[in-house]
Order: sequence, then structure tokens, then C-alpha cells
Amino acid sequence: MKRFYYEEEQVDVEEFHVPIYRRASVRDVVSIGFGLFVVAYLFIFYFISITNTFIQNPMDVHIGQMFQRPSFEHLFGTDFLGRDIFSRIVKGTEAFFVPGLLSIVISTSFGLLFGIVTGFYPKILSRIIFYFLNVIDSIPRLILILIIIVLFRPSIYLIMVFAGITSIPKVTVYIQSKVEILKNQRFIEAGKALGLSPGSIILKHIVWLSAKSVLIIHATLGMGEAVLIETSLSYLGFGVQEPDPSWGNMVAMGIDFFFQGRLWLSTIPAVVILTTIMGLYLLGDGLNSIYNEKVSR
Amino acid sequence: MTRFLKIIVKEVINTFLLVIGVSALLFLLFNMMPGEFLGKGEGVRSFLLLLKRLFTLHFGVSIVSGIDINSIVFPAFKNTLILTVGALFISLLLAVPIGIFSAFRGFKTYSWPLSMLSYIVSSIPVFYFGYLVLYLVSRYTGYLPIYYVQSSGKGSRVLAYMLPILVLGLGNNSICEIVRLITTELDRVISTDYVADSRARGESILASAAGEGILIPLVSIVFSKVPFIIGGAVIVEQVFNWPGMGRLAYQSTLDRDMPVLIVIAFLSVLMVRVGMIARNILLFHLNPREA
Amino acid sequence: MKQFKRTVFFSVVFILIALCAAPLLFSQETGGTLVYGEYGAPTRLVPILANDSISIRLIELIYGSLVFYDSNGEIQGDLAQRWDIAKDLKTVTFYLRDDVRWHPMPGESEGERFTADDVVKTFKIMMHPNTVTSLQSRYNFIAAVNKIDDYTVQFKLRKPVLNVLGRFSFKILPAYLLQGVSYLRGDEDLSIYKHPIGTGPYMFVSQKGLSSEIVLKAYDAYYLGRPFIDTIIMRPFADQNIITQTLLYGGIDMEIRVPPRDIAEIQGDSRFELNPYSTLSFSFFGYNLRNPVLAIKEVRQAISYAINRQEMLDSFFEGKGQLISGPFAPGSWAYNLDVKPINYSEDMANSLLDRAGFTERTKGIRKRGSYELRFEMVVPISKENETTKRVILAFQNYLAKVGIQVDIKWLEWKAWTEAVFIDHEFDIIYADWIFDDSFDISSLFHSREIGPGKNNFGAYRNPEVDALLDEANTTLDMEKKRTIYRHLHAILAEDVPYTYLWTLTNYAAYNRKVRRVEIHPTRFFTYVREWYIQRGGG
Amino acid sequence: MPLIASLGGLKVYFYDQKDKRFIRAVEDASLSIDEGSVLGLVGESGCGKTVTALSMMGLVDSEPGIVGGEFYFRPKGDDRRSVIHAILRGFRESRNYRRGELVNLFYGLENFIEFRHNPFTMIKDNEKWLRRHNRIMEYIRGRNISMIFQNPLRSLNPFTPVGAQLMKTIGRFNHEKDENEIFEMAMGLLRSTLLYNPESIMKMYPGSLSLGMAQRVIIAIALASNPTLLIADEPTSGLDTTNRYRIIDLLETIIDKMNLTLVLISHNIHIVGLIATNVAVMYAGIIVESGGKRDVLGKKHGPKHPYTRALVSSMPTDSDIKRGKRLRVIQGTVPDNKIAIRGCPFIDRCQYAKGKIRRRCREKCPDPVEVGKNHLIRCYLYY
Repeated sequence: MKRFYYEEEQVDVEEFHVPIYRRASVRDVVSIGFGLFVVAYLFIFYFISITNTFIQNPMDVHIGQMFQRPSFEHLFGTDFLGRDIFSRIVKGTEAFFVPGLLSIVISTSFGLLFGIVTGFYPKILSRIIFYFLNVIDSIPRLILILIIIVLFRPSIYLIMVFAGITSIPKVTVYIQSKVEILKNQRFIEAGKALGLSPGSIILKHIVWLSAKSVLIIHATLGMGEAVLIETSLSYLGFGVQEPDPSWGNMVAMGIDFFFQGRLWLSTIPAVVILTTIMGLYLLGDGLNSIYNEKVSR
Repeated sequence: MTRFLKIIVKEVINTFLLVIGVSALLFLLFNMMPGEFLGKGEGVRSFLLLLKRLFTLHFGVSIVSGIDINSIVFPAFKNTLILTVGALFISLLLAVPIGIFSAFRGFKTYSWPLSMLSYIVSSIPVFYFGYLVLYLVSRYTGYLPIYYVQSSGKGSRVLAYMLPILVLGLGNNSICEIVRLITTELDRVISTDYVADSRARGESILASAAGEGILIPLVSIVFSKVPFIIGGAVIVEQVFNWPGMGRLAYQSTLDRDMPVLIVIAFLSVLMVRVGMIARNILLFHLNPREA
Repeated sequence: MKQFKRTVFFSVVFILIALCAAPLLFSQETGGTLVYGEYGAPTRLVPILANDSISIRLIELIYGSLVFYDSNGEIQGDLAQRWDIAKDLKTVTFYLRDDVRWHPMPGESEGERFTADDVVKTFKIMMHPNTVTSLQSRYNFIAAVNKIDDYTVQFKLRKPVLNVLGRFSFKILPAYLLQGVSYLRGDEDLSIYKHPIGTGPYMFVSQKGLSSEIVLKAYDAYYLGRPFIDTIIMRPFADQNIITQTLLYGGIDMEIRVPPRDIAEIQGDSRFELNPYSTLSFSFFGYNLRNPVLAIKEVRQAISYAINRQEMLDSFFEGKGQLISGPFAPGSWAYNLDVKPINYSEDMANSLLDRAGFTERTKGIRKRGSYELRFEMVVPISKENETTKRVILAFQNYLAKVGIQVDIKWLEWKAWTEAVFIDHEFDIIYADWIFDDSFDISSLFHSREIGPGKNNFGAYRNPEVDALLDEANTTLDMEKKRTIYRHLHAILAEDVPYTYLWTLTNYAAYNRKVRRVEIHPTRFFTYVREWYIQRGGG
Repeated sequence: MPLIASLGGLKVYFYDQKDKRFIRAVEDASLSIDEGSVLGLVGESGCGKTVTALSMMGLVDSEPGIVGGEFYFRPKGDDRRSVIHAILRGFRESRNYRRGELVNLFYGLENFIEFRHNPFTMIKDNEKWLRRHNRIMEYIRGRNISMIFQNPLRSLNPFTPVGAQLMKTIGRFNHEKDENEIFEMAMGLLRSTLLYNPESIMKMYPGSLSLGMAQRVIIAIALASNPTLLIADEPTSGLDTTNRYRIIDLLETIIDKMNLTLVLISHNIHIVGLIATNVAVMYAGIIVESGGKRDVLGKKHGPKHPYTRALVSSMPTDSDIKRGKRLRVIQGTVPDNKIAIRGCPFIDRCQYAKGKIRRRCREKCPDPVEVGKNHLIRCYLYY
């Protein structure tokens, strides 16, 4: 494949030019673009489903019009009870939107707290903290959630609180490695020399300047995981229950008609789940390579 | 060699402590369960009882079916182990070549669609992906690859084993993570001086960059994926009727059968910690600087 | 005259066919394996404790009972050879067979002998207050049992009961394995939990863990003749949809209950046979009359009018069933045909609700003063009855149209039984009752059956119904009992303690190679001795 | 002495995506290397000397990379046939791919490149070219030419012990030898690079080596495949002074012992002056002066080219320091290699470019002119 290079006329290059972000390669642009598209339609769906202006009522049943093909009146057709699939998908975002944010807030805030504490006071304190984090980290997340379900028969919010708790270790590791690197950087020592209070140093320099990127990346990846958890649980029958719509239980309901050839009933929600998870993941991935942070796993 | 032993001893102690921590957490949750049942006791005595039962590997009786938990859990543990290791193998088998390919080819002609494909395939929700594969295979090959079909019914034995492993390996977004990690690590290593130097000596780039670029990131990520794969197994076993720990966990959640769940959690933690030990030992072996 | 000739001709042809078919009929071959699929796993293979249908079917294969109903409804002796009922109908003596042996323990070649002690021990354990079982209410008409000699046992009854023999179909447990056990709660560490021992046609061989298949082998020394099929394998499935597909692909030979939507697919396939069997059970929406609003008859009637049952039956069950108007199986002697099922009319429902005073509507829910037409419906979670979910959601939608809001609460089986039968924390439930052989509905509607653990969960109290029920239970005259039941049918239809929906005809599907299959409505395998597998496959 | 390699008109461009402009790393570099000689390639940093070395080794991957020139090289006997076969692959007619025993490794370069002017555009199929070139260089790299890089510690694979790397390289080139023979050869090599306890060094990881030791190991590894031409890119700049001279002595002994040809690249003219037989001075991608050491740096009639003269005078020798002479600095900076240079690149900083000559210097870059026996200078002063 021949590469084409072409040079404009003599152009005097402006003197001072320091690239703040590494110039985004095509790959990053594509992934961030797709990610933003997904985030956009999530917000739109959430907004519509709260004000439920545009969509029909996702709950009302028309037994006469079951299994209808996608038509103008029902954008995605109707399901096994004649309910409009499109409005159920829009309403489905409500199932994981706020719980997802809840889980991100929990994992990010505690992760940040533990990360900084272990970063700055390495010795005994961090060993204890890391011990507890390892305990949480070693139980597979879905099994821990199943145990929680057996105990408290929780709503999706409590489940997401635990999902948030289980991803605290990941954030702590990010932040701690960031703090380790920055701790003995020049400008931190300079700050101390200038007599800045340690609090302000931590907050302003470490948290805001550099940890910001790690947190944003974790927020997007965290939201992706939240979607995955909520839909898997609803599929298994533990998360959001009928008649409230959730992408997971829509797939579950569609599965029963899979072997009669009515594939699209569970294909549509599955595709929506796929694009959402992929979009969020790519967004996190793109942002990560733009900020060029070494997100160590 | 002594440093090697020191590492192993440190890891085993660490695992032992962690497992006790996990059992304490499980015991706490266990006692919060409403209603009254056998294993529930008050205070430290019953916790020690639970620990004794867990560590001596005979787990008592399930409150729902009265069947001895050992006879249920161990065959299930074996099946889930097969599934997990198989899935890890499949993920690696696919992710490593794609990662290397896109690291070398960069973002040009046909490396981009390949890594995008790996993103799409690994983002397909596992529960739907399982059914889709099941439906397609049964439609076009005439066999229904369900675990039981092969044990005494018609249908190919290999297919029934392969499909759940394939689905768990492909789905469960493990591939895209490995691909991304290898691409970034390999890029970084290729641009280092020692790879250029070894190229000048005539060695192939891949040979010289493989050590730090592929092996180390691979080892560090593969074993940290074990908990996610066990999680994914819960769903895949449900779809393919694979009698593993995942399905047992699902069934006991439905029956509110806490003792079985506790044992499953305990064994999963064991699997995860063994993975961690292997990971740290391998990492130490590969990367002397990490002493 | 022509008429006569034609009938003669037909009868001759018929005899000919019968003759040449006869050898075919009676050439039953022994051997072969029957693999049948079940959704979910059995809880306990012990007759007293098990109440889920999966375990009941397996118990029918493993254990024997004193007597049983054969395919055309007569009483046949099983473990009991002869029996006689005293004139005052209050004592029944059974003369047991002396040639029966229990299944051998694993490793031994021959089991213990079956004696009267086993019957006495089983009955004592069953009636013990601490035993966790749902059967006690059915056998509390028996006062006591005592052993006359090794092979005769005598039951003392509290009050004379019509066709009492049908009531002695409970399964017998091996006493020699239950030494020192006076009651069963299910969490003891007994050998019969792991390896059940019975006197039935099939012996328990193995179960490799909760969710793996159970293998049963024909019991050679079975006193009524060794069954034809060598081994029966029960294979649990985690997912209902997979079972039908596994049947179609030859993974299993028989499916107990084919989901309605798969019937068409199996019908089209020549390799399989669909065998409808009515399950002698009816589905209903039950109301908790402790809730003041539901105590109002008009509200319950309005609910019955508001739902379109025929549409639900046709679209969810492909019309495979029959609407009913009362708590009896249609076609049985107790069913009153001239009581018509309530037909669907929304405005009738609205007018009833208006008459009951629920006229104001806030946010689409009807109100009268502080009472609001808002109910909580409790439903057992299980993915398998996807049709249950469709019925409930349709029900919720129908009521929403007439201004009644129904909130659905999903619970597991254990939690659901506790909420409904013990704590009574519910407004409406969707469930179905299975009749035993005697169509006795007193346990459902009699006022003395109200209380924790009893079947009258809705606390329905109607003195007239109580009197009729008592009278029906005591009369020995079949005709009188029939008229009382028909009268009860009319009252209960009008009083609407339940909204009666339909009885479903279940379909069992099995490979053609399985021959002479007779299915018992609830226990399924009662006549398994007759079944055999045609060599040469399907 | 016969030629072992000769580089003609090398042109290496890189491409800046953002500004859509070419970075002219090497404009026109021509060298001729005699067998057994030491060629010193001198120039300020950023003048393209490392890129020249890399392009000789075929390690220039970025686009568009090598866009012009030819590189004739005499491969060892047993590799000759396979190199020629690799060069002629895909070409039916084979014009002057050979000059005597030297073979042009850049043969067929022009088929991969198309030039257009106003505006200046170029189309190069770099992937195909690299695939072809790598196949050719497979027989050259390590076997015939090997290269040493600047920072020794970073050139060793930190994850494998030193010994293993050495033995692997040796093993690659003599398959027939077995394990302990290779071990012996490795020990021999380490001793030949004046390392005193080779056994312990074999087991050590690169992380625990000192700079001097690491450089010696690098040299040992480079010699493992007994190449005929060794390119050393700033071998001494990472070291302190004592090590520096020791390494120079080491290189000198090696060249004599293994009749090796060395190309020593450095920005320090004194180091080059110590052991070089010929010297080439490079400035802004162009070889401005090349020839024997005596002619180029010679005391007798002093360096010829203005830049060489300035370069020599700006580096203080020991005697200068003793006499406390003032350092003389070359005014101005190296021209930006993004802008195409029409005239002589040194024009702004050259004190001789005055009056009439300046006009010629500005129009066109002077072609090399023969001043003494193979002593070329690109300066109008000597036309």
C-alpha cells in the first residue's frame, strides 16, 4: 500500500510549540468518538425515560399485537406480551444509570482516599489497608453479589454499592502508583519547600492535576462494568424484576423464544448492551492513551 | 535459589492469612442471614468450627437438599476448573496473536478491523452469546452441544466440551483487555534501545521484545482475570447446562442455600489465590528487578 | 336392516385387527434405558419430606405403598395382599404380602424383609408433630395404627370415611434404617438421604452431586414382576428451553411437561409422540380476605370480570386447556356444568366497582375514602414458568385498565410458601391446586382450615359452606355427596373466594420407541411397570 | 587497501504529520570505507551521523526513511550468494547491482519511490521496501556488520543474564557447536575485552553491571558473530574519561587482532583523532569534508573546510587548556532540517562566505571537489 507524502511551500514554523496531549492517533479519535456517541445516547435515553415524553408506556400489554416486526409505530417491534420494545429499552437505562453512578462514586472516592493514604504513609497503614482490599478482591465479584442477594434480597442500588466496593482495590492501586511516582517529583518537593500545607499539596497537585485523568478513565470503565453487572443479574432473575424493564431481563425473556426462531426478541437488547459496554470501554481506552497514563493493571 | 523459596513461603503465608480474612468476612455475612439454621452459632466458637470445616475440606450438609456438600461441590469444582483454564487458554490463543499483530502493524490496513473485531466479540454479553452459539451450532450441525447429550445421548462429545469454553474465552471481555495490554506494552518495548541493539545483531524483533513485551504483561494480567472468569462461568454454566460451581451457586442462590454458597465462595477464593501465587512466582522468575 | 349389516361388518373387522395386533401388544421386550428430563433438581427423595413434583415422581418409582388406583380407577393391592373394613367403618386391617424384600443396600445382594413394623414406623414418623411435612392434614382422619403380627397391620379411624381405601396411598419407609429416629426435619445425617431404599419397581443406583443425573435400575426381585425397562435416568436441566431441544436432538427420551409454545414443533416431528394428560389441577387467583377491601364480594367479582381468561388461555397456552367456573376438575362427578364461567366484560367490572363505592380515581387508582384499590401480588421466582410471568403481567395490565393497581413481589419457593401459608403477608396469589383421588376441597374452604400451615390461606369463612362440607365428608351415600358438591360449586362460584381460571392439559412428549405409556395425572410413573422400549429405536 | 563498503548519495527523510513537511535527516552523504581502516564520522549532534549508521544497518523503520542513494558492501564469502539472491529477488533484469566484489544493498530503491515537484510530493511504499530490505539485511546484520549503541546499560536485555545473551548470539552463528564449546567461546570473548572475572559476569543481570563493564560486554556481544565491519555510535560518550580511553585502546587492539574495519561515530573530534585513519565531517546531513586523518585534521596545513576548521578550534585540546586559550565558539545554530536548503548549509555561520563567493554559496550547494589524494571538500573556496 503506497504512502503519500506531500509538502506545502516554505512555512516558517512557529517558535514555541509543546504538545500538551500526545497528538491523538486515528485509533484514539475513533474510540473516543464512538464512546462519546454511546454516552450521548445513554443520557438522552435516561432523560426521555425520566420525563417519559417521547415513548409509549413500556408496561401496557396488548395481547393482540404480540411478536410484531419492527414497524413505524413500534420502532423495535413488540415483545411476547405486545409491549413496545423501544420504549422498554429506553426505560431500561433507568435500571443501571443511577446505581452505576453510585458504584462509581463509591469506588472512586474510597479508592482515592486509600490510594493517597497508602501512597503517602507506606509502612504499616498501607499494609493493613491492602490486606483488607486483597480480601475483597479475591472473592469473584458475581459470587459475592450472589451471597449478598441471598442475605438481604437487595434492590439494584445495594447491589451496585457492593459492586462499587469490589472495584475499590483497582482504583487504589492506580492512585497509589500515581502517588508513588509523583511523591518525589521535583515540583512536589518544591511545594513542600515553599511551605505549602501537605493538604493543599495533595489536593491541588496530585489529585487534581494528574489523578484526574485516572479517575475519569476509571469512571467510564466503571460505568461499563456497572452495565454488565446489572444486566447479568437481571438476566439471572435477581436484579430488576418484571414488569420493570431492564436490558438483562428483556434478553432473559427473549431467550425462551430463541429456539422457535424468534431471535430478535433478545437480540435487540443484547446489541444495545454490546454497543454500550463497548462504547464505554473504548472511551476509557481512548482517554487513557491520550493522557498517556500508564494504567497498570 | 533461596530467594525463590523465600518468595514462595511469603506468598503461602500471605494466602493463608487472606483465606482466613475471607472466611471471617463470609462468616460475618453468614450470621447476618435471617432465619435459623445449622451452621449459625454465636461468637468465636462457631467461627472456629466453620474454619475447621472449611480447612479440613469436609463441609457438612446443605440445608436444602440434605446431601453432603462434599459430594456436590467437588465434581462441580472440577468442572469449573476445566472451564476456567480452558477459557483462559482460548482467550490467550486469540488475544496474543492479535495483540502482536496490531503492535507490529500499528493502525494500518488490516490490523485495525481485527482488534475492533476482538473488541466487539468480547463485549457481547456472555448470556446472549452462549445462546446464540448454541442456536447456530444446533441449527447447522444437527448436534446439540449440551453437556449431558454427550454423556449418554447422541451428539459429539468434543463439541459439548468445547463450546462453553469457547464462549467463556471469547466473551466476558477478557480478549480486548489482553489485546490492548499487549499492544501498548509491545509498542513500548519495541522502541527501547535493547531491542534495537538485538535487531542490529540480527535477532528478530519478536524474539528480543517477547520477554518484557509479551510474557510479563501476559502473566500479570492472565492470573488477575481468574475472578472475572469464575464470575462469567456462573452464567455460561447456566446456559450450557454445565454442572459446575457457577450453576451450583445459581441454584443455591435460588434455594437460599447459604452453606453451599459459602463453600463455593471459599473454593473460588482458593482458585483465585492459587492463581495469584503462580503469578507472583512467575513474575519473580521472569523479572529479576522485582526481587 | 342395512344399519345392522354395517355394524356387524365393522365389528368383524375390528376383531380381526385386534387379533393380529394382539401379538404386537403382548410382545413386550425387556431392556433399554429411558432418559427423561426435568427442570431443576429434586429436593429430597424421602416420601414424607418431599412436596415438589420432581421428587414425587422419583419417589413413585422407588417406594411402594399399601394400595394404589390402577389405570381404570379401581383399587389394587400393592404391599397389601388383602384387606377388610369393619362394619362400623372405623377400623381397617391390611394383610401384607410376605414375599416383599427392601432394595439391597449398595454392595449387598439382597435387602431386608418387608414387615408390618415398616408400616407402623412410617406412619408414626409421618404423624409426629415435629416432622416437617404437608401430608399430616390429609391423614389426620387416622387415629392410630398397631401391628397385629409380622404381616398384618390395623388402622383405627377417628370417623368413618367414604371410599377410605383410596386414602392409604402413602409410601412406606424402611424401619430398619430409621432406628432411633422419631421425626424427620431434613437436615439430619441419614443414609436414606444419600441412598434411598424402597420396595418400588426401581432401585436407586447413583447421584453424583445435586445437579447431576440420577440413575435408577429395575429391581429384579420386585414382587409384582420385574418392569420391562432396565434403567431410568432422571437428568436435571438448568433451563427449560434446553429440555425440548435436547429431546428433539435425542439427548433425552421423554419430557414430562412440554411448554405450550413447543407443542407445535414436537407435533410436527414423527419421531415423537405427544401424550396429553389432564393434571386434575386448576389454576386460580387466590385472595387474602383478611384485607378489608378484598373482603368486599363486589371487588372480587369485579376483578373476575375485568380479566379476559379466554384470550389468555388461547395466546399463552395455545388454547390447551379449559375454563372452569368452580374449584373442581371439569368432567369429574363433582363438577356442576350449569354454572357458567364468568365472561369478560370491562364495563361490568367498572359498574361493580362503582357500586362498591370506589368511584374517585387518583392517578388512575380507584379510591373510597382511605381505602385504595392497590394490592400486592406475591409470585414464586422461577424462570421455568415463563407462561406464569405472562399471565401475571397480563393480569396486572387488565386490572390497571379498570383502575386497580397490582404490585408484583417475586419470592423464592421457600420464602413464597412461608409468606402465603404461614405469615399470610399477601393480597393476591396466582397458584394451582392438585386434587388427590378424593376431590376433597374441605381443606381449602372449611373455616377450621384457617391458620398457619393450613391450606385455607385466604381465611374464607362461610358457615353454610362449612356445614355442607362437613355433611359431604360424613355421608357414605355417593349420590348425596354429589348433589352437595354441585351445590357447593354454585355457592363458591358466586362467592368468588378465588377467581377460577382454567385446568391445563399437560403434554408429555416421548420417543416412539417407548411403548404402552400410561401416565398418572400427578405421580406420572404409577403404571411404569407396563411401559417397555421397542428394540430398534424410534 | 581494497574498499569494503562505499555509501553513495544517501538521502534519508522523515515526515512530520502535523506540519505536513519533510524532516531532511540526511541530505547527501557519501563515504568510502577501506578494509581494516578506522573511519571517524564527526559532526555536531543532530547532523545525521547516527541516521547514516542506522541506514547502513537497515534499521530505519519510520516513514519515508531511506529515499535515495546506494550502499555497496562486500559480504563475507559464504553469505555472498544468498545476499545476491535476496537483492535480485523480484527483478528480472539486473543492471549494476555489483561493483567488483561490492554489492549494492539499496538496489531497486527507486522502484519504490516516485518523486514529483512543485509542490514537492513523494510516494513511497515503505512497507514493501522494508520487507524486501529486511530480507536482504538478514544476512548482513550481525554476520557482516554489527553495531554498538550509545548507552551500554540500555542496550542489554534487562531480563536475561548477560551470559545467556552472549551465548545466544554465539549460538546463532555457529549452529554446529555444542553447549560447552559455546561457553568457552563466550569466556574467550569476555577475556578478549579485558574483563577480569568472566565467570561471575556471565551470571549477572545487566542491572548490576557498571557502565564500563557493560560497554565491554556490548563489544564482546558485537564481536561474537565476527563481523567484518563494526559501527560504533558514540561508544565513549556515556563513559567517564578513564573508561573512555580504555575503551578506545580496547577498540584499537580488537581491530588489529581481528582485522576488523571500524566506523567510529562521535561528536568529539579528539577521540576520533586518536585512532581514526580516515575522517569524514558531517554537517546538516551533508558530508562536507572526507579524507585521510592527516589531510583533514592534519597539523601541516590545517583543516581545509571552514566548518572543520571551526570544529577543531572549538574543541580544547590538553595543550589549549594548559595555555589557557580562550574557547572559540561557532556563532549561530544548526539550520532547521525542516526547511530545504538551496545553498551551502554552513553559509550563515561561515566567516569566509563574504562578497562574491557568498552569492555562489547561496545558489547551489558546492559539489565535492578532489583536493588531495581522495580528500574531498564541498566548498567553493577550493574551486
